[in-house]
Amino acid sequence: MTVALVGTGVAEAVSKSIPGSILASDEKTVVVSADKLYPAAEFLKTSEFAFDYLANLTSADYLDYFEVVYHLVSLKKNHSLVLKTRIYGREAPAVASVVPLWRGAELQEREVFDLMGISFEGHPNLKRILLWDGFPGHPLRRDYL
Amino acid sequence: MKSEPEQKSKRSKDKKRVFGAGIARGLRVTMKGLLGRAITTSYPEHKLVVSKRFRGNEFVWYPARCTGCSTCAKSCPHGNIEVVTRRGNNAYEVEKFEIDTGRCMFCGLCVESCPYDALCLGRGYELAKYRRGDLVLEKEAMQESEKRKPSGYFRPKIEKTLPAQTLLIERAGRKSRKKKESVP
Amino acid sequence: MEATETRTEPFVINLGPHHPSTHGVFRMRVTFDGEVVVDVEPMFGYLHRGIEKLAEGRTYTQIIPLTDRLDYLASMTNNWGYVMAVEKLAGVPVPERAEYLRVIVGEMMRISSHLLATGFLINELGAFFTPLMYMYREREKILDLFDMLCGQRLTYNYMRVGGVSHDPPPEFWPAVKRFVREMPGYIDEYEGLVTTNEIVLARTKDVGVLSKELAINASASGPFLRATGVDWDLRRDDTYSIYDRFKFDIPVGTNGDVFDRYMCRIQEMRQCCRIIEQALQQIPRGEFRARLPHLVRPPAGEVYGHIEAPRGELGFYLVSDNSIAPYRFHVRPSTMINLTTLRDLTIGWKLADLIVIFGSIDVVLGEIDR
Amino acid sequence: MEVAGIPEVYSSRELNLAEGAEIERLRCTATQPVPEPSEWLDEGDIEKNILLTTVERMIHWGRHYSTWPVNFGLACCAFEMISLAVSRFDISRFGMELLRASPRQADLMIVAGTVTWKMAPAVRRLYDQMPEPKWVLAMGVCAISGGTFRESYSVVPGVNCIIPVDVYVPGCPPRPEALMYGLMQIHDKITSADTTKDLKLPRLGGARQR
Repeated sequence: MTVALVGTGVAEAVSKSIPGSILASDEKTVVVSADKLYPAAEFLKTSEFAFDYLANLTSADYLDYFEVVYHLVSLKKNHSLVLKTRIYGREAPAVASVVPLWRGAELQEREVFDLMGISFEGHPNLKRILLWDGFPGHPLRRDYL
Repeated sequence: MKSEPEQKSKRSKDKKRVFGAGIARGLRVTMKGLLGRAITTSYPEHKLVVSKRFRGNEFVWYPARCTGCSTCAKSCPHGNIEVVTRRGNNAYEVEKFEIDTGRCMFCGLCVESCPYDALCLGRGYELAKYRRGDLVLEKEAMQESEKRKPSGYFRPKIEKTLPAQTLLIERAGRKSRKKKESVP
Repeated sequence: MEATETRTEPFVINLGPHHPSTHGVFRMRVTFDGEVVVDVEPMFGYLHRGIEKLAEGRTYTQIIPLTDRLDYLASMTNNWGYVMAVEKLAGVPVPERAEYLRVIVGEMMRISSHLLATGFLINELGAFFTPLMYMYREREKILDLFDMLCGQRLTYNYMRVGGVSHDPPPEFWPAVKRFVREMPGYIDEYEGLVTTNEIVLARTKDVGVLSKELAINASASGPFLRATGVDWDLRRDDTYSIYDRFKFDIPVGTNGDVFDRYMCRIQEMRQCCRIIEQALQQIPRGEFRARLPHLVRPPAGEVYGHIEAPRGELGFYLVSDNSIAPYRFHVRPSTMINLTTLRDLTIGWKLADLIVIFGSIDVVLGEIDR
Repeated sequence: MEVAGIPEVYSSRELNLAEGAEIERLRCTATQPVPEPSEWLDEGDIEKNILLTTVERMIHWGRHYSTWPVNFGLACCAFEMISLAVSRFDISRFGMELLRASPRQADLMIVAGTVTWKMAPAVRRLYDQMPEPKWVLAMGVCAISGGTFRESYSVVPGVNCIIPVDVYVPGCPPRPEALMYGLMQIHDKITSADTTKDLKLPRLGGARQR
């Protein structure tokens, strides 16, 4: 059975290593600031948490901010964590890509870019995936149509 | 992968090869197929009996039971059912009851939600049409008739009266010991 | 490719979107050097139907038919994954009998899906349509049983939040028992015809090898991941439903090539039969659907529910704002993420191998594009 | 798509943009349903009976027993179509031996599944590539009207916006038998069609001027 790690405990460890990266944390999730996402993710992968498997990457639009959600799993230790980041501003939201850490993010980040309009800096091939070039807007945003 | 087939293939290599053994083996498979019971249904002549709960591509509607409450229209995932009612004496009269079977996905949620058992799915599936407009079912095209029978989907009373379904497993399965099976 | 001076000018071939070997409307833009693949660019979206957006405007019950159409070769497991996520979100208890029914139909769905996967794989190896005829024979039996259960052959809409929609009719049980009894014999038959076939071995052994590290890094899942030797199955490692009550093995490959993926699927089918047999013995009588209000209204919050679908980890990410429709509905598509490594698998192989490697990943476009 | 030493003719980016432009163009133009080719349905009995009797009947007889469908699976319905082609419901019995992979060898297009705008130019092109005379069967409600995905931003509201449809088979997906019934409707249509009209020849006997 995969153990869901308590977010507050992980957040402490992350903030010790990367000060000022944690925005919020509760029992299930850790929310890191968008500019510290990559180091925080790198820490989670390489430290004793050993999150080697990115199960799911998605995003949600809360009108005030966009949330990018990473569901991390460690196959070795069989535990999981929900990592989140928040991006404020609706014009050209951007966050660092985690493809160098987990290749599995490659297509999922492209999908988020296509449907939600969040660009990932450092992605090797960021372009539309499901819709065609020239499609107006990003359909999964709440204010689309 | 540690697999038996690999060992098997080694074994078969070790065996002394007999000329024509492969062909004989192949022919055995062919003969088995030839002599076994055919599973193909010759459709227009022999029709399979569909399931008792079959969700056919038509609807059966009982005007006497329908109160025009439009629960079906609300539960339809894409608003495909159009109900127009008029106030009659002491009850609503259904003026228009229309389902576009060219759009319906026959999920059965409308049938499930109907509180008066007034709407059933049909058992017919031979409903190909030459014109798009012919697929829209109106009141008259949905009432029960000799050709249009209701299905037992979410209607256990109707389900009991329907004939048993043709199962391929009984037709093409290997011979099994006849044994009384218990129903869990 | 030792003699570099004989290299031809590379050319680009569009495989798909209409191509019989791409399992639907998948498209690959492949660059060839002679017959050798130099570059592959998978392109999706030819079946993008906007299910995630549509779901935001529908109630929780009305989404169930939409999930049928995601991975249309494994509709039952899609239903299951979705209703499990909603149950987790709303805290709805599920009756025992419903859990057993879900396991039985879920495992039957897995058999049916793997049958098609292996059938098409061998089809693409060149055994045109004959193996598919065998595989379809058994698949039709399963579809018949599902038809009996819920009246449709492909899109079932069987599960509901808090149970299943129907109790099986009495004639369902002997048919399932008979199916489970006969199925291992049929699997032997396929193996006799295919597994030791020299052409199959030559075309699949050591073709399209995926390493363990890359598989984990690229978030591969399902038989595709297990064939590389990673022993990871959500049914055991993140037990959901009642899988902890059954004894079953998880077939794991060693090499990560096409043959291992094929063998993983074949052996998984045998394990499915074992699980169904145990479930048939243990299933209790009783309620099959919890009594719930007509409209499910989960409390505000979010949930990620995942199950082991035939093609890998199928996840549903739901955000609720305490209304009757989800605020955000996201599907983690298992096969799309498996396709991340398509480029690594195929470069250096020939066109014919590209088709086989692609077939061994076993994609379903409804799930990739959504 | 870069291979060292050889200049690219078109970049991936350019190709994608060109594809997007074509999709948008089709999306802007295909807004109204194409009327069904069904004028023959309204023909009177007398008009139908004045034919180039024997030859025409022979042609139709041959044609309707060798309608080859193009193997064109789009979504869920494709698997019911394959069910139709394999062991249990064998369409070889109707002389439809194989699902042809190439549209150039086929005369029937079974549109099995949801047509999205991204796929629409390909559907249109495949239809154009089929030799005359050709028939189109819309299988399943997604192909007929967009079905449950009709209100989606990326789905064509019915394949009849792009190509004329001869027979509509409702169902989601229809059973193989339902599809077979649709195919038989196509056969009926073929046998009662008017060859001379297809061939654009002056009619003999002067029964009717078009």
